[in-house]
Amino acid sequence: MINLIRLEFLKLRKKTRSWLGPIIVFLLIMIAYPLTVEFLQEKLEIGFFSVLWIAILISMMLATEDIFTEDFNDGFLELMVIQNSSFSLGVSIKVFAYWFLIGVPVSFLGFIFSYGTTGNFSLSISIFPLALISSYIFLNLFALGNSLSLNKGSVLGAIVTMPLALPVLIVLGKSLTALQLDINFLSFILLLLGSLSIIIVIIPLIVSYIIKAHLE
Amino acid sequence: MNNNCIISAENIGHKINENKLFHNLSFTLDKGDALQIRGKNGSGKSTLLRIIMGITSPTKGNIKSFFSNEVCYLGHKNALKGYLTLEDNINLMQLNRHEHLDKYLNNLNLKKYLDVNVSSLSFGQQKKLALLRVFLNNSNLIVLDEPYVGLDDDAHNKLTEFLNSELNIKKSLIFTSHISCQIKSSCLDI
Amino acid sequence: MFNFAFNSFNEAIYMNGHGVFVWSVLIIVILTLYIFFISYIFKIKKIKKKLNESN
Amino acid sequence: MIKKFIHQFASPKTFISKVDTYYNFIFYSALLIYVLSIIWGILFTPEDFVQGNSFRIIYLHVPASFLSQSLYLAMGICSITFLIWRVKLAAYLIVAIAPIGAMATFIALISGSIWGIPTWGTWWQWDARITSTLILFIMYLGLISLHSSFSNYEKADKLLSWLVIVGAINIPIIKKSVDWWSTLHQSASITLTDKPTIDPVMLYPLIGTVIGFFGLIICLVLLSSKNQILIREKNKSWVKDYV
Repeated sequence: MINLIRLEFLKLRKKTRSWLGPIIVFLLIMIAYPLTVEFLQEKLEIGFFSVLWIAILISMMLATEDIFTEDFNDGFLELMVIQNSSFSLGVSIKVFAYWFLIGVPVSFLGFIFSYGTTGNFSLSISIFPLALISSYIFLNLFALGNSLSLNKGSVLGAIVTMPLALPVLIVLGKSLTALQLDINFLSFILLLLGSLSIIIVIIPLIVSYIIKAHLE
Repeated sequence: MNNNCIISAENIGHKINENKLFHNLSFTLDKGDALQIRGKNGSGKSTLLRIIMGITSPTKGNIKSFFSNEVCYLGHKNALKGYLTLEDNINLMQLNRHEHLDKYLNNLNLKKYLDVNVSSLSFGQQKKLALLRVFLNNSNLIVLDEPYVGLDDDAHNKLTEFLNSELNIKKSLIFTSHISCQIKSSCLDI
Repeated sequence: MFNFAFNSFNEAIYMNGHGVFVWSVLIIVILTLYIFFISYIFKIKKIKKKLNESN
Repeated sequence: MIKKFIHQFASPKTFISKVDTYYNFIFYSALLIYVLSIIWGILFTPEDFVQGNSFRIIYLHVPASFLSQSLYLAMGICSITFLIWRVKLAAYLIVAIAPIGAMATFIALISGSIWGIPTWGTWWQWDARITSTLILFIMYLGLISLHSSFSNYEKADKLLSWLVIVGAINIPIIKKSVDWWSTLHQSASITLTDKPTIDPVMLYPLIGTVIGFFGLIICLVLLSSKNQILIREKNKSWVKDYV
């Protein structure tokens, strides 16, 4: 299994566009945001977190653009299916690799940008775990979308699975309010962690069924 | 049914969107036997291979397989990553610690390309690289889809020789090919 | 229970200024239902015709 | 056992012959009930003293929004049936229901927002129900576009039913979370959720319209699934006999 993770990283690391692209898009959105607020720079933090969550959502959507497509096109997925080892485990390892190379840096950048914008260190440091968990959830969901629309273009998959990601956005928005008012912030983290633990188990299973249906 | 049987198919048929590909196919494959599947373009040779490996399920009939470890499969898509070097691709196939790796790299004239990106290799060289998976296999059943396409005479002979030696040690082989070759095999026409 | 709610026909159309909303919704609902029914009946006819020709 | 039972009764052939037998009866009785209840509701019920005459939109809006959710539920049941027992008819039904569900959701959204103008003074509110209905609408559109993008129907059926199931799990979650979110941003306007206690005089025609609309939608589903069956099974011998 360690070997599988290593190989997945090897593949992803060499595909610079796949992992650097989403991070750059995230950076660009974060830079573009203050430019749109014109001269009222002191009111920057009002809409900042909404933009942050949406930027994470968009960059995760871009990250999963070809998560399975390439392996599907060159026949790698077929080999994975006929191997004896569990296919859904392979899927979850893949998603983990993507999260580690894209989700984690994006979350860290989110922390830096929120510290830069709000100047509130304790608030910004709490953004970090929220971003980590939510980016993992988004990656799982969009991986599902990508598997559904394999080789039909990534936009279709994104449209189809975007509604599934909306509850997470709502929870993120609400947890931020809880953070600012300093009330039971921890329960939101636990809620997100709970849903993440369910998603981590279920999504790779469903994705493996879907990919098998594709290969038929 | 004897113990030697690896795959037995009874009256299997397959159709896509009501288009019949083939129907009422029956065959058995024993250990140490080779089966060549012949047929016109679009007659469903590749689909039959996928049914044998269990990726696709037949729409009619049933197929039983009795092999224990995984299949060694090489299809039209050779599962190589163009943006990785040859060495990394061998890593990816998990063959990098194989004892005979060096021998076959020399044999197939691939040794000098180890640092080259696979996308800059020629088609035949890529095919040879993909065939490494076959040469270094450790499974009882080898399934090949058009293995001879794109190979030069040298590699062609080496592959035939290798497959014959595998059959001698009681491994089974299923392949599709247009050309007749020097492998002692029974034929299945679809 | 079955008393006509309005004094005159014009009043029923006008509905104290709310008529425009009620009637427009009614028209939209009827129109969409009508379009869907017609389109499906038409599609089935087309398929049957095509199948008949091929027979 | 169950599989055999389902397969026997869910063959497209028997389905179509049943549709042909009962279609006219369902259609005309549903149409009669619907038209009568609409006339009753719009012209013969007393005016609501809070909302005025615009409350009469309820007779058009409520059946549609009720159906928009039940149709999704029906699709979910069909997907499970398809994935477990491989009943082809269930797959045809999923594909047949999706556009009609989108239509019902569309009617619910449009009639709701037109109703909103006189009662709330705004045609859109990011209220829990409206938002989740909008998301439902988008999901229907996504399902339709997903299915239409595949040329291999059997593959498309499988993928579609997986998506329907995942979406079905998600719909209560969306509803719950949106509810939760809108309580924080509580607005002063009247929401759809706190209904005025409805008078029986207004309730009876409402029940009538729901039943009538339900019947009409069932007719649409029957037509659309008949269409789907004819497309998909056009090479079968029984279809040639039938036509």
